[in-house]
Amino acid sequence: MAVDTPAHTDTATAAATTSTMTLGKALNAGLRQALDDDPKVVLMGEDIGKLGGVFRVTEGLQEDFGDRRVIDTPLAESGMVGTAVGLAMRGYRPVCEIQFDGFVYPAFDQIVSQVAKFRYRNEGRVAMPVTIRVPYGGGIGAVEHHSESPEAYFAHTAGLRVVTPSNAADAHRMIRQSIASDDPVIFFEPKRRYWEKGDVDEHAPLDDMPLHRARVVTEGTDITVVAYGPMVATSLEAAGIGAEEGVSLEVVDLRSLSPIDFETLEASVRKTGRLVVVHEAPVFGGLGAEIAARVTEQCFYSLESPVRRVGGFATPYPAAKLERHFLPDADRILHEVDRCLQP
Amino acid sequence: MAVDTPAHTDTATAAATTSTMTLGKALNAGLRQALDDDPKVVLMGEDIGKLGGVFRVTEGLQEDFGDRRVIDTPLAESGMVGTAVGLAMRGYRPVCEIQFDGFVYPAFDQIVSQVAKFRYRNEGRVAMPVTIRVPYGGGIGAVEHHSESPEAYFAHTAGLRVVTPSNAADAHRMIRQSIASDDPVIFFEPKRRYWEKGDVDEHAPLDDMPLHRARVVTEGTDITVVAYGPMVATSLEAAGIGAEEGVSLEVVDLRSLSPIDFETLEASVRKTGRLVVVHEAPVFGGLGAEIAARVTEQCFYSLESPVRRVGGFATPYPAAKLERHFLPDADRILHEVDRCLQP
Amino acid sequence: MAIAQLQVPADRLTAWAGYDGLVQLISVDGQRTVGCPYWDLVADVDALQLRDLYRDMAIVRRIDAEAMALQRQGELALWAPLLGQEAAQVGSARALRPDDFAFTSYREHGVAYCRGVDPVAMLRMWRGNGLSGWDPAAYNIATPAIIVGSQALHATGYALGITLDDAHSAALAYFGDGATSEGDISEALGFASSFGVPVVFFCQNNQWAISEPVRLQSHATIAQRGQGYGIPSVQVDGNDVLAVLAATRLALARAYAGQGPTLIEAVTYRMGPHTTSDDPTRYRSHAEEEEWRAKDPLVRLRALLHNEGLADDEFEQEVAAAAGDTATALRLGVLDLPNPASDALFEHVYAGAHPLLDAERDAYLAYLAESDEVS
Amino acid sequence: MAIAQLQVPADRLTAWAGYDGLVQLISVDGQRTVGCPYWDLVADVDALQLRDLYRDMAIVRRIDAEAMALQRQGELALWAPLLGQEAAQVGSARALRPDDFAFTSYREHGVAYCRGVDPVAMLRMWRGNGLSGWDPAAYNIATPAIIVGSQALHATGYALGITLDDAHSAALAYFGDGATSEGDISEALGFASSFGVPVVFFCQNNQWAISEPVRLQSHATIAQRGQGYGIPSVQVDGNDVLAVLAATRLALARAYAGQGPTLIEAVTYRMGPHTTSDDPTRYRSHAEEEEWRAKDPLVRLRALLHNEGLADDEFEQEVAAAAGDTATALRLGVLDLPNPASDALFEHVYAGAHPLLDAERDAYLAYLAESDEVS
Ligand SMILES: Cc1ncc(C[n+]2csc(CCOP(=O)(O)OP(=O)(O)O)c2C)c(N)n1
Ligand SMILES: Cc1ncc(C[n+]2csc(CCOP(=O)(O)OP(=O)(O)O)c2C)c(N)n1
Ligand SMILES: [Mg+2]
Ligand SMILES: [Mg+2]
Repeated sequence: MAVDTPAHTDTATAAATTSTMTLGKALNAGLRQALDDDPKVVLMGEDIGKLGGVFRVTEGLQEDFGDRRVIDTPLAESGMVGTAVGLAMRGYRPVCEIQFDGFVYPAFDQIVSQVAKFRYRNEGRVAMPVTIRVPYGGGIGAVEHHSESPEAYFAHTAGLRVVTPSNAADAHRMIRQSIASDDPVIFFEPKRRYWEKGDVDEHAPLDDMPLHRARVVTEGTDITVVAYGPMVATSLEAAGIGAEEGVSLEVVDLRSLSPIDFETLEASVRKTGRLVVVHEAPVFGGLGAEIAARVTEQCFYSLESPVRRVGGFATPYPAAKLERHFLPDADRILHEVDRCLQP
Repeated sequence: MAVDTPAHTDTATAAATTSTMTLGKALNAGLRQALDDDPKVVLMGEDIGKLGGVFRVTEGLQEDFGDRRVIDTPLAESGMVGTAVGLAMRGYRPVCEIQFDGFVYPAFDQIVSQVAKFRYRNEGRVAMPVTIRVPYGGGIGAVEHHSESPEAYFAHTAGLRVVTPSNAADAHRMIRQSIASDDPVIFFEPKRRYWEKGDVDEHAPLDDMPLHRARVVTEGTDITVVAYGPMVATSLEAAGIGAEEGVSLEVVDLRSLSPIDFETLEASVRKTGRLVVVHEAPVFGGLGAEIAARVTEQCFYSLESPVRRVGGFATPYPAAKLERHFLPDADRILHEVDRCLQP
Repeated sequence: MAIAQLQVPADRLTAWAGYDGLVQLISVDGQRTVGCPYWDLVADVDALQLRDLYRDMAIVRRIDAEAMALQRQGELALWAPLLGQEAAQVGSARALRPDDFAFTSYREHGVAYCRGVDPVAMLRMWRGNGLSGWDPAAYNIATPAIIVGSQALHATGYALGITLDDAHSAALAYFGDGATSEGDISEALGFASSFGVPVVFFCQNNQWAISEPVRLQSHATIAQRGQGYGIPSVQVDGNDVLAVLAATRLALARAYAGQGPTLIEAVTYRMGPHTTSDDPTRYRSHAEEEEWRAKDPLVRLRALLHNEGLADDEFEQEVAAAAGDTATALRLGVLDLPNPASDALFEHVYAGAHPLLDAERDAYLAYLAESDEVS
Repeated sequence: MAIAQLQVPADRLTAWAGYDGLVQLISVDGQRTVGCPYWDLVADVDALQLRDLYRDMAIVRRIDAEAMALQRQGELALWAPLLGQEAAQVGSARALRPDDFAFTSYREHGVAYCRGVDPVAMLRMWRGNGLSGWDPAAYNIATPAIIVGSQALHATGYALGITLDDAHSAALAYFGDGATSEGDISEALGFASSFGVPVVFFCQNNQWAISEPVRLQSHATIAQRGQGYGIPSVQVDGNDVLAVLAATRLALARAYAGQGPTLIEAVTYRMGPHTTSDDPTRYRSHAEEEEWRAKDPLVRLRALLHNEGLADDEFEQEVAAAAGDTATALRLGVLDLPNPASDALFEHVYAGAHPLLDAERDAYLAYLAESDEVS
């Protein structure tokens, strides 16, 4: 491993301004800031160095921080995550990039049996501050294994935190919070939103919005629609159409999938009396089931109709020309909204 | 690989009698019958040959069928399952044994990305009749990774069937049905029930009870308790105590976890108006969420109280001396039953 | 256009001991090399067959170029070009008999071509019309594996099936240099070695795994890796079609004879980008690309043919015409591929009945019909 | 009781080329071998130190025997005995410096002992009182890995951290012969080779992985496996404590000097069952067990000490007493281990706040309190 002299970027002196950037660039800036803030942060992944990752999320970082901070690993996901575990034991804060959602499974054992369980096994004596970044979801016309939504597997795994931003500002804040967390975080990036722009205040304090908090994105009165990651924009689109048609949707962006901020969500449902859950993953056994089950249990007597779920079907992710049928869109969301409103 | 001349056991001439055997022995007899019935059936696993598996489920089978039918594999679960995929492509029906639940994760990629998706990818041109046997669940005082209940991961994976017997007769029938199925089946064996006895009719026709059907084990009127695998016995115990206390529990044994026989379950809930779901896996994101969500959606106006779930906590499986707190028992089930009845 | 099968004599097999040098039969300037102990394995390859090999390689290159063009024109979502790897793919695939079975990754269009797969069927997946394009059993080649390394285990299992059938054929597993880092490749080598099954591991070391050079994966050669499992392993010049054919024939003959697995490292170069989404200028030098351009496998075989007076203008025109016809048919066929019907989404998930999926399909199709009425 | 560290001269390191033979310094009958080029690496081991090594091995064997007894008496749920592997474990662990870090599987009680872990802490996990027993950072040894092979990657990552710290220490990864089939071991070898990090892979080839003989895992030696990754690898007599010490010292010296990973295959034998749940008579012969009993590592070292007049009755009594004291303390300590409180179930899942888990804990503890009132 060659030693590069890292050219630290000086963010501290920059003025605290808000700038517009894509979600992908916001992640890049957040990673840069994390590398700047803590010398123990190292990035690891396939093709994250010179190439800057296949989505360019790590673009320029190896050049600026050197190949001891931004490390291209051999092509092996279990190897990458298992190595990150050892780095964490040595006091580092590794941030792994899994190239696409479908390639996280070779690392499943190291994630589920090691990353998630290390602290518990060692009764708090060993911390596992590992962040695993996973671009996920469909809608980009990709070949097989490039459009998976595996979040339910990880949310069901105790010991992990699972989060996903839906916009640039959250991407920037949440990636830094995840890296700073002493718990392992599976950080799902909504790949089809990488190019969507938003305002980011790079110097906003980290603690103004805790990592596990959900956010009401649009207030509404008739029904709550809860979504996360790529489906937040789709739900907002549905809310827009709904508004034109005289239906008032309250959209909640979950942000954290484990733990889930049921406080915020249930407050919304108690107000609207109805809930639709949206995600890309297959409905059967998906995270929507947990949301529906728990909200129903807690808000049983406030619910005016059963919680409905919109999501993928009980099929593998299909070929690109079929994905528009698989993926929830505003119409399908509104269809379920209608069913809730006129049961 | 040495060639043994297989000493076929002649079951065809035996009289159709019912005999009492343990669940483990019933699996052994079912595997034996499958090996007898179809020369394309091969068993693969770690230590399944001379040792007969660590639970002795394959005891005597290598001796009788030879080491070309009952194959000890190198110590690698991804290798075992990936090799089974290739065998299936060559026309075989491999039956893999994963030694303990916690060792299925190294094979997760081959299961989720290959076994589950092969047929779909190839548009029905390739069948994947692979059965993967996984002893699962806790209650045996084991060390870490030996008491996991990972069924929700697989149930959320389209392309797989997931089943689990709760008694000897089902074990015998369902293992043969799973092997005969042209779909891949994840076959979860309730390891702490291996030694429980039941009546098995080894010559019962296979089609009298389809693999995906749930079964009402005890009829009741006040509330439905749905469970599967190891928790069926626990639920029956609760029903017994309930009966003494004047509460009538209807216990449903799910048997198939993907697909789920909601027809049978919903019929029961429509009758009782209440439902408690029981499993060992952590409640959060567990299969109970899907059951609660769907039953609520379908039976919203028949439900007199919200569906309640009893299961493990959002912790890794704990040390042996703590597992009695983690595992649902009859008391915890009855506690939730009470909460449903007196909301 | 299959290359006839040479019967490798039994003593030739037992003489196998892994060859230490790089197997090269045609030098970079198109001369036959002397002294390499693999010549006997291609002694039967006459002028006609050499020309067949050249034609295959030229057509395969043309298919690749047409696919690149189709992608650039927006007719394919993505393409992984094989440019530069024609000799490795044609030389190995032409060594196969019909009852052998090939398992490939996403770049082995040349192998699929040699197995008889219609190029239109190959492009179907890349156009997004399906997740694959052909019936594996019809051509004895699996559809592409995208999870890097996964297919080597499938090949090993298939080979185990061959052994259990007491058959005399082989499985051929293709994978890249990057793939050698994945645990699945190691487990495949281990299982194959342990079971002694008839599988040939054919690694196209094209120097790059996207942006990662092969030295990042390991400090030893890939052939050495195989030896670590007790698997006879050899390095061949992957841009030399005869060397590849010879080494593959020997490996297959070992497999047929029950002598277990072999590993072949074909040293070649990915002359194009990783896929149409890639930009190699970010990570490799023009000089390196030029260095390998000089070793172009087609140029080399053409030079041999010319040096030996086996190719004239007429032949070249014939080949160009054949390649052109293939490309035209490919373009027409691809543009003509029927879009999948919406209910195809729900087909072939399960062989048996599945009430949940049926209900989902019915509900969705009803919803679609309803929306159609509305709109 | 740490063995003093020999400074391995730099030219000794560059002279490393992997030793072809089996490194053996003490013959089975307790004589020093001649001609093995590893003697210089233990030239400093004097009578006192030889006796220290013997004492370590005897105590470790006694700990193991006591644990077996405790399990048979129902005081432990399970135990994985190390019987027969004392030389491999003590010889390697005594080569470590305090700032090196060991990663083990479930059988390396001898390693944990040498790192200073209290035997009572070792047995805590096997009694079911916790999932582990000590603070890894306090002794620089991780708690046991039960997922076969997983720990080799952790060691490699830790070694990468050493490199990033510009430190001069090493990680030592212990694993078994069976583990070599797992993809994780291969990936660890690959990453270590690629990164050139200071990790020593120490494989105890004890001939068996539960019921599977080592030949089922591979047809080559495990040392050969390492060479396939370009990692210098050596086979040592794992029942010869000096050979193990010498080879580990050399490997560590390479690591400290920035020369990257080394693999050591210690050829030894699991004289007992896989665990207390196992019945080896089902799969291996008495004759085989007898054959290896003759190579018992303790008997061998004792023979050397006697042959060289380094041990007398007094010494043996001292060792027996020390072992006995350790066993007594162990038994008392184990029986005295406090049972975990019910709320320990919910501790240490997360470092930060977790509302769901808090709610679950509160509800469960309330339920427990309620049930207590009722009953
Ligand atoms: C398990 C997995 N991880 C990552 C990827 C993403 N990926 C696709 S191709 C590739 C590089 C493969 O390199 P190599 O094996 O050398 O084959 P080549 O592309 O050169 O033919 C990577 C990293 C993948 N498809 N599967
Ligand atoms: C991933 C995984 N698969 C299977 C097991 C079950 N298992 C525990 S120990 C063992 C054998 C290990 O053999 P080896 O590596 O030689 O170590 P030894 O027990 O001989 O010390 C097996 C199969 C496991 N613990 N982890
Ligand atoms: Mg490559
Ligand atoms: Mg062993």
